[in-house]
Amino acid sequence: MNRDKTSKRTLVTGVIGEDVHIVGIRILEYALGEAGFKIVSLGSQVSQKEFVEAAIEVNAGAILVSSLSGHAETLVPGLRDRCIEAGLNDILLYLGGYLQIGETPWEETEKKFKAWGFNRIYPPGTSPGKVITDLKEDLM
Amino acid sequence: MNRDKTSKRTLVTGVIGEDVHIVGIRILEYALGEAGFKIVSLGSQVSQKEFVEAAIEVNAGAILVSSLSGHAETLVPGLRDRCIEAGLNDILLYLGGYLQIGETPWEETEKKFKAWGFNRIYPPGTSPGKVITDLKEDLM
Amino acid sequence: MDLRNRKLSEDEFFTERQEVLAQWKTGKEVDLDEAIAFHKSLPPHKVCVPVLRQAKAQGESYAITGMGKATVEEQIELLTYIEKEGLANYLGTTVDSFSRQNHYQEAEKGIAESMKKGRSTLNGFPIVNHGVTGFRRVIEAVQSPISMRYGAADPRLIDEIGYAGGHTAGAEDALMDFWHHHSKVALETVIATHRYVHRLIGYYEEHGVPLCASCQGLYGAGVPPSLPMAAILVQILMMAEQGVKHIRYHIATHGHLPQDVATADVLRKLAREYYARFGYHDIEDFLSVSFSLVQYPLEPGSAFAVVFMNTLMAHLCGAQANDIRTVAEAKGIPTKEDTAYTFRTAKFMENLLKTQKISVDPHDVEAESRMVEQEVRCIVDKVLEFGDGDVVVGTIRAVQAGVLDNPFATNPTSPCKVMGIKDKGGAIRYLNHGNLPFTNDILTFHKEKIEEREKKQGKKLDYDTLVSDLLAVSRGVLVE
Amino acid sequence: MDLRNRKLSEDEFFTERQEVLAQWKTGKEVDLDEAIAFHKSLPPHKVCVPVLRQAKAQGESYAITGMGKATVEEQIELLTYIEKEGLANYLGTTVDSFSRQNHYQEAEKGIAESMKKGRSTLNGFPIVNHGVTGFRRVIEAVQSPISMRYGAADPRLIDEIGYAGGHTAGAEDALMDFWHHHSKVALETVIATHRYVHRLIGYYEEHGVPLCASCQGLYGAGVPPSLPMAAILVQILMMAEQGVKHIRYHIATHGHLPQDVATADVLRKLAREYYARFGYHDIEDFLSVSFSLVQYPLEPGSAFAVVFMNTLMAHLCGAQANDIRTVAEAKGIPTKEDTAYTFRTAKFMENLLKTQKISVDPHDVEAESRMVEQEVRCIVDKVLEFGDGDVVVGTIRAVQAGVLDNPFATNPTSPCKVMGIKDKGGAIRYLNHGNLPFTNDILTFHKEKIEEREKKQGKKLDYDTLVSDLLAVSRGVLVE
Ligand code: B12
Ligand code: B12
Repeated sequence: MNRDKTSKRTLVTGVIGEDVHIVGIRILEYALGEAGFKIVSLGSQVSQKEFVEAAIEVNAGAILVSSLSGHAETLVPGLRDRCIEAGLNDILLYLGGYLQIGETPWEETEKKFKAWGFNRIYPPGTSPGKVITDLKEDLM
Repeated sequence: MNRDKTSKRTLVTGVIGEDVHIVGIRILEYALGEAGFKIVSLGSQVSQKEFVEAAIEVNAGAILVSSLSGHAETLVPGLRDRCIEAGLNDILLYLGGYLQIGETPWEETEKKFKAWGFNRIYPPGTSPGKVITDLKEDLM
Repeated sequence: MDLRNRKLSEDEFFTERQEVLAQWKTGKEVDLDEAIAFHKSLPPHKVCVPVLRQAKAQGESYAITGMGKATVEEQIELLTYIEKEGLANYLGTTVDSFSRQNHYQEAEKGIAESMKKGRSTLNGFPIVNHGVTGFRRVIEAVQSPISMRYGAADPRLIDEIGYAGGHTAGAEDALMDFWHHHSKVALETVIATHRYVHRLIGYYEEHGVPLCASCQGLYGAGVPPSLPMAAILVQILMMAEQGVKHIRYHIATHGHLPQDVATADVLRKLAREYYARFGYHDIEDFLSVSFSLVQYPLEPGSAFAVVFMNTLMAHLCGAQANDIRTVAEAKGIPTKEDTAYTFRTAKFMENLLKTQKISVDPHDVEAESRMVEQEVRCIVDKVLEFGDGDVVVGTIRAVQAGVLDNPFATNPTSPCKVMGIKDKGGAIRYLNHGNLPFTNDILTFHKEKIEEREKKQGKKLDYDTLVSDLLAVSRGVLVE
Repeated sequence: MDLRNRKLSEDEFFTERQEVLAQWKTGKEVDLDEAIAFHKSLPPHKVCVPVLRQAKAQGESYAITGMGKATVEEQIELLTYIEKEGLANYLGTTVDSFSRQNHYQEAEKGIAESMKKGRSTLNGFPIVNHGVTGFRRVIEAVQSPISMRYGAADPRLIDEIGYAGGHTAGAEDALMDFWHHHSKVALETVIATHRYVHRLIGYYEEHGVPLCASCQGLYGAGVPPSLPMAAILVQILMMAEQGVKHIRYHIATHGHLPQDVATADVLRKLAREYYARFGYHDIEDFLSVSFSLVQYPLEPGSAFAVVFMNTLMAHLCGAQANDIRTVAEAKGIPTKEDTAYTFRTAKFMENLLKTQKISVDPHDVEAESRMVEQEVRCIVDKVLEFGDGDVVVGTIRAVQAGVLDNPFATNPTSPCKVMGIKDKGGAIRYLNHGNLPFTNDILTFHKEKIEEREKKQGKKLDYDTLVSDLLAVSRGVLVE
């Protein structure tokens, strides 16, 4: 696939699964928009299929998945494979929110979700500035 | 020594060492008095010597030592020996208050002070009723 | 669908009911006559209405919060612990989010997985899956009443089973559920399912069983009080029509005490006025208060400050329920220790406060009351105008038109044109009033208040400021 | 000893001083000129008076509490931790109890033992033993001002070294020290040593160094507010005479907010009146508030409620300092984490409160104010009468006569005839007024208030009730 700079700066955002927490991702969308990214917002309760379809349609550089309900462990595995199947070989996958129930050390959580093919994982309280910096670096 | 019932029910009370915390022992004195004991109150900042002298003078059944300053570890060892030296062979020694600095498990504290010759040890929050019951039992 | 504000006939109700109970296998356990008899056998200390009444009589507010585990055993352990160690007077069943979406199959998987792992992997108690018999074991194990907590586009089966099981209060709130709990369900559908559950409550009431419904209108982050208040007022008219007799209003406060107290005062006053206007004469109301659900503090020092503020607000607002998040709110689903610990703190704060006559500056409260009352009247009058006097029809049109609106709706059909922001004292004002039908006086007031903060901060207030408002409490301040 | 309320001449002061500095080897480190120069080199954020002024200007109250470890290293670790993690604006040095009794030899042993064990075995920081150079290392390591906290019959060397080291506030309170901190020292002696330290402060003031003295009068468990207030008023006249210019009044409150607020109001008012009457025109005053030191709660849930109440009281009383005990108070000497945690909570509570205009019912406050003012006037007038206008002479006689009295004095010469008890609302009243020179109106008021509680509880109030009053807060209630 031939991806120009503009499409690389297009991001698909959404909240996965049955999850309705919308405030965090709205704030990120705003900050990312201000920082010059083009945002394709899918809102909340988005399925893996919808994320992938939207990413193909707009030729996105990254998919930003939010999950706060505590069900991420069952909701996100398989997303990377779907992307590969759909030919989105080098798309970035970011994941953030409240990623599991109970008190697991952050390093473990990060390791687990990275193994499922996510490039970066963000905990609650993430500053939008950090995400912008990371995206700029990863999309260079 | 020939000790009749009345003298057995006479108690010497006081706060040991440099310690000025007086409220706890005053409350106990009151409750013990109500329960029929005769109280000889030495007040606060009482030395080992003063405790023993008073106990001899009134032929007391027990000495109730209070210590809240956190210095009990250095203030109470030796009191049992002084009593024995003075011929108070079977006098009861009770100790209560905040017995040491820092968070040691209560069992350890209790063991330590019992080894120094105290018959009973009481933590903060002790109900006067408990002390009355124990005294009645021990003085039978 | 005939969507006017009229009471469902028994026929309509019982016809719809067959379909509802068929949604999951436990539906057949529900026997209304048996359930009514069961409720009548409950001692008053296990029933929400008398317990809330007692709180009102004593000028006290009881801590409430979400509580939900995957299995009956875990749920019993949790609730009895909170009762004993947290000195709770009022308990709750938080329903897991699969059940809220009616995905009972997935909830079933969650129960199995939780049993296997020996720890709950669901974020709440799957009421439907455990059925009437499951919940009866819970209500039998405790000494306090239990209220349901959830948000669902279709709460019909949850309520059928929940109430038959022995819950004595619920959380059926159509606008809240439409805006925040689903992204793909039409408002008409949500109103219809809620009409059903309100009718269910009405049925219990007709048979002498007091159940307490509740209503918050919308989740309050970034929203000035007139909007949730209008959303509450239109809905309590719908509830009352179906026969609901006991309603707990819930207000999400922002920590600016004059505004918070004004919200409570005006809401109670206008509710009485609207009940009277539409001929509902025997509604008993209660109030609960919680800090608006913004980002909560991660570290416990500030988390306790939030419990403190919540309790103070509840006291000052005259609430019967102090709806708090535990000190672990920002960390994840709280442990039973977190909840007990938090409850105990709130209980003791309340003990220290309950007999004290403290109040917010009455002039400040009056100034806030005057504004919020005007704003609410503008909105509700417009809703009723839209519906030619019918509140259901009017509400549906008003939501479409953004006359009832919300900045952070999950449902994409919502205009989401309004946005609130704090003024320099921490009261929340309209930065953007979208299509709210406000008078110029109102708009000027909000503009001036926002300008005051702009002047203080030396910059235009914008979306960035809003972000800082949403994070303020988690940083231990009211406004930055 | 010439015990009249007159300023010590420089001669008298410097003569006595030689003897004071000879009490322990570190005495020779003290060089007043050098110390004055050092104070002048301190930035304002390390000086108590400007920091308290800032609190006053911003309507804020800063958390303060005791902080003391055996070694300089431990003390630095403790204070810097509390500054950073506890967001403290105001620090303290709590002096260990050997030093308070001038047993510097034993304190020296404690330091050695603490070094050997690697943990502090002293209950405070031995100021004298560490000397000026030791404390200078502490004040250099922090960013906030440091106040001394202790009670000592003879605080002269502690103060000489403490102030020369860089403390900018202290705790020289003769009546408090006489009643509560020693059992065998005569009041005359205590007043004389305190006259010396007040004169020392006056000397610094004359040389342009602002130091803040403090005064509480007596430890407040079981004591209605008029008694500590009278004890404060007589003492600030002694302080002012020696040249003290900045005084922090400390009130120990009981949690009945109208009474607590009235105490603060009346104290500020009467202090101004008495200063004026005796011609002290340039005293700047501050206020701190703490919950009266009764039994504190062992479990953290209720301990946080106490922090909350303390903070609310400080706010309502308009105090600059929120004198709190950590949530581990009932457990033992707090760890640095306990203190930081507690401070952070108080800080965030204060953040949420500081801009809010809340107040206690003004009629209730007025009723309490009227009573406490009358009571205090009766006592202080009598004291002055006893001394033919001289407050020192009068105080000594008044203490003997029980016109200034205390229920829980350590010193056995004290009559200890008064006893307070809570009324049904939690305000504290005289159960026994001993020899306090009250009018019949006052006595009737207290009697009626006590009868109200007796009626409510259906039994006579007695010593048993008093015990329950002393334990109430530890059980998370105001009054049982
Ligand atoms: C507001 C809220 C709600 C509102 C949401 C309304 C709305 N319109 O969004 C309502 C009331 C509806 C709600 C419902 C529920 N909630 Co909720 N909710 C919260 C709360 C209080 C605040 C969330 C919030 O808005 N924060 C503010 C924003 C700005 O922060 P954020 O979303 O975390 O986003 C930041 C970061 O996480 C990160 N981030 C987030 N996503 C992404 C994605 C990417 C790619 C990146 C880079 C970064 C990133 O960046 C953001 C900026 O810092 C939190 C607790 C808390 N945080 O204090 C609980 C919380 C998230 N909810 C929780 C739960 C469990 C629920 C429920 C299931 C109810 C229940 N059983 O208790 C239901 C969910 C129903 C469903 N179907 O999803 C739990 C989650 C537990 C867990 N995961 O372990 C929490 C933590 C509360 C708790 N302690 O129990 N909730
Ligand atoms: C009031 C108080 C003071 C007052 C005392 C005034 C007075 N007239 O008594 C003042 C302000 C003067 C004071 C001073 C100090 N105090 Co102080 N004080 C307290 C406080 C807040 C309450 C004590 C109290 O009166 N409790 C109420 C009574 C009813 O309870 P009680 O005394 O514990 O007695 C009960 C039991 O312990 C038991 N009991 C006690 N004695 C005995 C004896 C017997 C025989 C029996 C059977 C039972 C028994 O029965 C009683 C009834 O339940 C406690 C903390 C707390 N508890 O909340 C700290 C506390 C006791 N103080 C403490 C300290 C360190 C000090 C100081 C050294 C200052 C400092 N460096 O911080 C100085 C001591 C100076 C000195 N020379 O002694 C520490 C002790 C730490 C430790 N031991 O580990 C405590 C725990 C505070 C803390 N967390 O740091 N204090």
